[in-house]
Amino acid sequence: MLKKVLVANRGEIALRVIRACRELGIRSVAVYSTADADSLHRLLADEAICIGPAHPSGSYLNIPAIISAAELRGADAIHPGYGFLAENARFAEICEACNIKFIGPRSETIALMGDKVSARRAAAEAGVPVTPGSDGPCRNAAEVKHVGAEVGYPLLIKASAGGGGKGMRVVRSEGEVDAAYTSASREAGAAFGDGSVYAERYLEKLRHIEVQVLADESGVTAAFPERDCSVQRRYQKLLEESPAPGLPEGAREGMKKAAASLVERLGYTGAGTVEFVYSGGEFYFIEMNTRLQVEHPVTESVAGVDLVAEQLRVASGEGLSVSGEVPGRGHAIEFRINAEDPRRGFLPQTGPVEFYNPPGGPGVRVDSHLYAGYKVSPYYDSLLAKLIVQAETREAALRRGARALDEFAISGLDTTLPLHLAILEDEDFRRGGVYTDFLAERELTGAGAGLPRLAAVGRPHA
Amino acid sequence: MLKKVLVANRGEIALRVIRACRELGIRSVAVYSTADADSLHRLLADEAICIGPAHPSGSYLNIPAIISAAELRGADAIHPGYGFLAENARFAEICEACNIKFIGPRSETIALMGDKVSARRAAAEAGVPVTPGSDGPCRNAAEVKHVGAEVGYPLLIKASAGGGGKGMRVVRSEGEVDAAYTSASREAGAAFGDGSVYAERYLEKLRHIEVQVLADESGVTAAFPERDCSVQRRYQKLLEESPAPGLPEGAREGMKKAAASLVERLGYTGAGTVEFVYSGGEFYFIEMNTRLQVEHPVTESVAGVDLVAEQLRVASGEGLSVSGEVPGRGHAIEFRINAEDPRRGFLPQTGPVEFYNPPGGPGVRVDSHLYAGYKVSPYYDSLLAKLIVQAETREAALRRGARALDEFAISGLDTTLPLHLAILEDEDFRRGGVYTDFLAERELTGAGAGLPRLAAVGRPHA
Amino acid sequence: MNNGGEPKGEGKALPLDDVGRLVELLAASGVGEIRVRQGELEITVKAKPEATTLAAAPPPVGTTVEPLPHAALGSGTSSLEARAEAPGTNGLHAVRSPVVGTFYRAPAPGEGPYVEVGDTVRAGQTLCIVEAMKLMNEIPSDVSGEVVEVLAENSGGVEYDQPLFHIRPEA
Amino acid sequence: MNNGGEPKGEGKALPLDDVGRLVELLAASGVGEIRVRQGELEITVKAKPEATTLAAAPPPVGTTVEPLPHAALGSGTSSLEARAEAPGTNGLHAVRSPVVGTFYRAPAPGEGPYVEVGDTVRAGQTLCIVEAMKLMNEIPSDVSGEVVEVLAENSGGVEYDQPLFHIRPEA
Repeated sequence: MLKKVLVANRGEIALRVIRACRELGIRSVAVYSTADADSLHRLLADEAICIGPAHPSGSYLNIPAIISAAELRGADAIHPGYGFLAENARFAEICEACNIKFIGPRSETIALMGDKVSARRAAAEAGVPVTPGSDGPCRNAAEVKHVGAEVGYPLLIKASAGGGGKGMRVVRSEGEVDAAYTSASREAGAAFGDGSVYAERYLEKLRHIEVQVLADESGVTAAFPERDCSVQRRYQKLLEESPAPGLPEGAREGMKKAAASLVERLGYTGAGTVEFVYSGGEFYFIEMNTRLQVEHPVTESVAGVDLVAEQLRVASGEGLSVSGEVPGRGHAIEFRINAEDPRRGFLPQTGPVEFYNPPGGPGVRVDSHLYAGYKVSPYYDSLLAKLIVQAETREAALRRGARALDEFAISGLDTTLPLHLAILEDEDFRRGGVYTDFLAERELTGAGAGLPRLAAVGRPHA
Repeated sequence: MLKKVLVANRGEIALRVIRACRELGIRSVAVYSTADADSLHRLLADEAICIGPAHPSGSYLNIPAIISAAELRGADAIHPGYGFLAENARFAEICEACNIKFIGPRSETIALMGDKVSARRAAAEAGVPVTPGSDGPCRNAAEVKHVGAEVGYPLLIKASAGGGGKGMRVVRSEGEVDAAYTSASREAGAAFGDGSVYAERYLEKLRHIEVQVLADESGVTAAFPERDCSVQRRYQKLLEESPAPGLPEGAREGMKKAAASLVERLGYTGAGTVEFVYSGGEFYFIEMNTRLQVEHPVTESVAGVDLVAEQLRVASGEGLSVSGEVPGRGHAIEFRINAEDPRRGFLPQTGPVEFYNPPGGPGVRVDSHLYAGYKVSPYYDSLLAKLIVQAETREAALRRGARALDEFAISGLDTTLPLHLAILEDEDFRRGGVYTDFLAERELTGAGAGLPRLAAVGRPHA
Repeated sequence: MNNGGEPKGEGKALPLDDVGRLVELLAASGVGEIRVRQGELEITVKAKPEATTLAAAPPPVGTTVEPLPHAALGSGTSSLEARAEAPGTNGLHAVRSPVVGTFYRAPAPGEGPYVEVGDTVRAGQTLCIVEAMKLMNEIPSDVSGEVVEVLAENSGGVEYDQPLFHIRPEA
Repeated sequence: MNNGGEPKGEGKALPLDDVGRLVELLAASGVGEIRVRQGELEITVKAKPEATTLAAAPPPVGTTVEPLPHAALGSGTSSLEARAEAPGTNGLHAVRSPVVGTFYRAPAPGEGPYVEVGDTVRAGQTLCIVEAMKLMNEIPSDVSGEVVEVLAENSGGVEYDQPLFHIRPEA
């Protein structure tokens, strides 16, 4: 087993990794920026070291500082969490070169799956359905038109190096191709330093479904019950659940088998997620995330498996504790509580948390770095807490979610808590199987909708 | 389904019931004393009503005030929680007379099982092993000597109406009987208004094992994996786990079957617990608690069943969602966090909670009414929080428990948190199967033993 | 934002200009407190504590938790709200309900109320009935004086400790 | 981190310039309080409570939360502790490490240290090396003055922002 792991992250995910380390008897080293001196990840780790200033480029993204901290403290591995350096192939390579185990797949795998075009090709080679479209990058508008002639319009032009909707254009007819190609390529070049784009059929009413996988170094793999992450806002997931409501058994099975076959073909190690779109009864590969995801607790709740502990075991050269298709029990939902005001365009909120009351009781899990008095800083992402509820049925999980959100109080700043309560009251959502445009299509943020009762307590004059 | 339930309790158990009501769509009415005006149970219930002064005799034990509150608010049922009026047969009877559903068994059942002599008899009639001893009360010292001659010494003299060790005497030889009989009877009379006592064989190295049961009105019953509650201090449970470590399969099965047969014979309804002592490979009935118990979450965690929801369903005339021997998964442990200083004879602590950080992450459940700023009052019992951890194996649950205790911070007053960490470090406890004298026999309360790290944060000068 | 220490000055003029400059300095700088003492003179300038929003939030440690519960209620069902008003009703005494139950102003249906606003009552005189579990609890006044206001609604529910009447005690 | 103000004492007029300098110092430094007393003169300047680490600390409303974040460390690994000590080191300037790494006082093994206590250094002069990932980072002094103390151990690890030297700046 690993002896000492440096956690190259902050917030709730740093806590998550520190917890798993402690349960396995591994010493943990927290790194923190000067803005995070009072953060729980610093306080709860076995050791802590300040690596740079508040701005992430000088601290949580500062590769030399992190490697140097790992060497100083004698860490034999680094867990990157998610975000920051988690999918940075160069960072993984440097770790390997410095004889520090990077907790994740090999750097080549990260690089391969980080490029959308090569990832698509790898998926296709593993027999995983990909959206009909170009085989590789489209070098000019004419190649996009070829694709259009073959698979039909509307088309979606996407950046090879892309993510977050940048360098992405919907093209409804051949006449729109030239302008869209030029602007997408320019935007991709500006955002990622790589202007290459590719084209695929644009699917409209779609759901985002993904499969969590694990693999160890001896080639044993495991695929978990699928997660439905269709409730999004501008490609940012807000609520995830498992299993996906109302999905045909064949699609479920198909996605799990596809994910397992991709992982096997890649010689993957560690935890990863294979993401699909599901539309019109068919599923297609979108991308693979070669890291732990924010929503991993949903899977932990239904499967009863500690995914971070599995990551640590695999990184230690030990075998997985599960394999094949891991069964689930009941239904789990995760709510992301962000420091954003859903009534004002999700404007990020900062400042001190005054009253803090996380929910408790049966079937409730909270992963959060908050405490009363904690100051939410403007330097990092807005995720404050993840609330995960689990129950025997989806209906019971929805009720438990509403109950838990209702007693979740974070006063002093606006959060997505009321939005989640409004989502739970929405009829389409309750029925299950909403599309990714669910939030764009409705006004769930009206004043007074789903105000948690204790949050109101904290702000009596509001 | 019931429409509105009045919760005749306070603290974490009132919250527990309010949560279950909300998840089932039942309105909840909190009652509170003037000392509890700022308590979460008042704030989180759908309605709240002040029923009396701080002292429980005027509020939480004030039957007319509670019934009057239920009538005023139109509650169709009362959930008594545990303690206070939960095993008061007269209260149950008054509820029945007022056409308010008492959530628990019939008042006769409460009365029958509340008397230790009649409970023993009922158990024996159901074929449940009872400790060898007198058939009924011993009317004089001579009858105790008869029992001694029959079953051997040492003997235990116990109050029929007893509990909490009052009116209890160990007799090591016939010569000690006269004095012990007189003093036990006098003490029982003073404590319970009923001086009758009985005698049974005194078992020494014993474990406290209990079986949670459920029964609905149509006679369907369910028995859950046993709980081991041997870690006690002066008959107060401090830590409970399920399943009981190292128990022979035959004993497990035997206790579950015995519990089910008693419940069937009693025509029991609702939730209850059949308590046994386990000694020298044999188990014997001690008593039955005709209510929800503090440690019920241990069973909820291993069985995946919401016991309070089941109580509410049964009280609504619906059927149980489980039956027979309910299987468990993994291992669960509950730690009672009390406002008591284990280093000073468990001296109760009162005052405001300054910093409060309940643990989070996977496999962790917290049931508590605390928040930062909450004032612990001297009027009620010292239970502040219940921490329940669950994992696939006992070993993993122990590690998870240590991890969670370590991040549990309650500053401003002393608690049993460090004692629990010390228990988890004890070799005998780790091996499993300790006897009820476990805590009496060792010094786990020495300064510095198992100090949770964040609790230290809250008290920098300690 | 206030100054403290009223320095006696013994004939010397108060250095108000100095204090003013200190206050300006404080306000401009965002500093929390300035104190200057020279010989017998001491000047202290402190920033106003940012307590307003804080105190409204639940946790207040060891201090006025009062405002919290009221806001929580929303529904206006609590006696505490009325209690919070009390300090404003100068010199009035509140007679509170000693039990949970239903409030009746008259001894029986169809009869006139025990007391009306403007009546003078003696300590011990029955003001109303609060019925709990069919038991009619006569509630006496605990002071002598004039009935100024009836605070509960006839036939409505009252909580323990809820104010029922405001009485202006005899001088 | 430092105090300023050389209070004049005796004089009749209040030393407001000195106070002003203290306030500026306080605001710029992030220090919680400055108090100067000389003879009969005493000047105290405190930061607004919520501006310091205080507000970052857990809840205690209205009481001294100050020690909390520092105390949290226990292990003594943080630059914050050194920083907390700073207010005691009157008039001294701390040169801090801009990187995480290993602290070396000499350019190479076997050679003498760049500077010794008592040396006078110029701004820009190399004081030490902090090695990170085999890269030797020469750390220059950011002030001119006298080396008063070496705060880190040779060949030991240093954090970002950890004080390495105390320099008494030239007047």
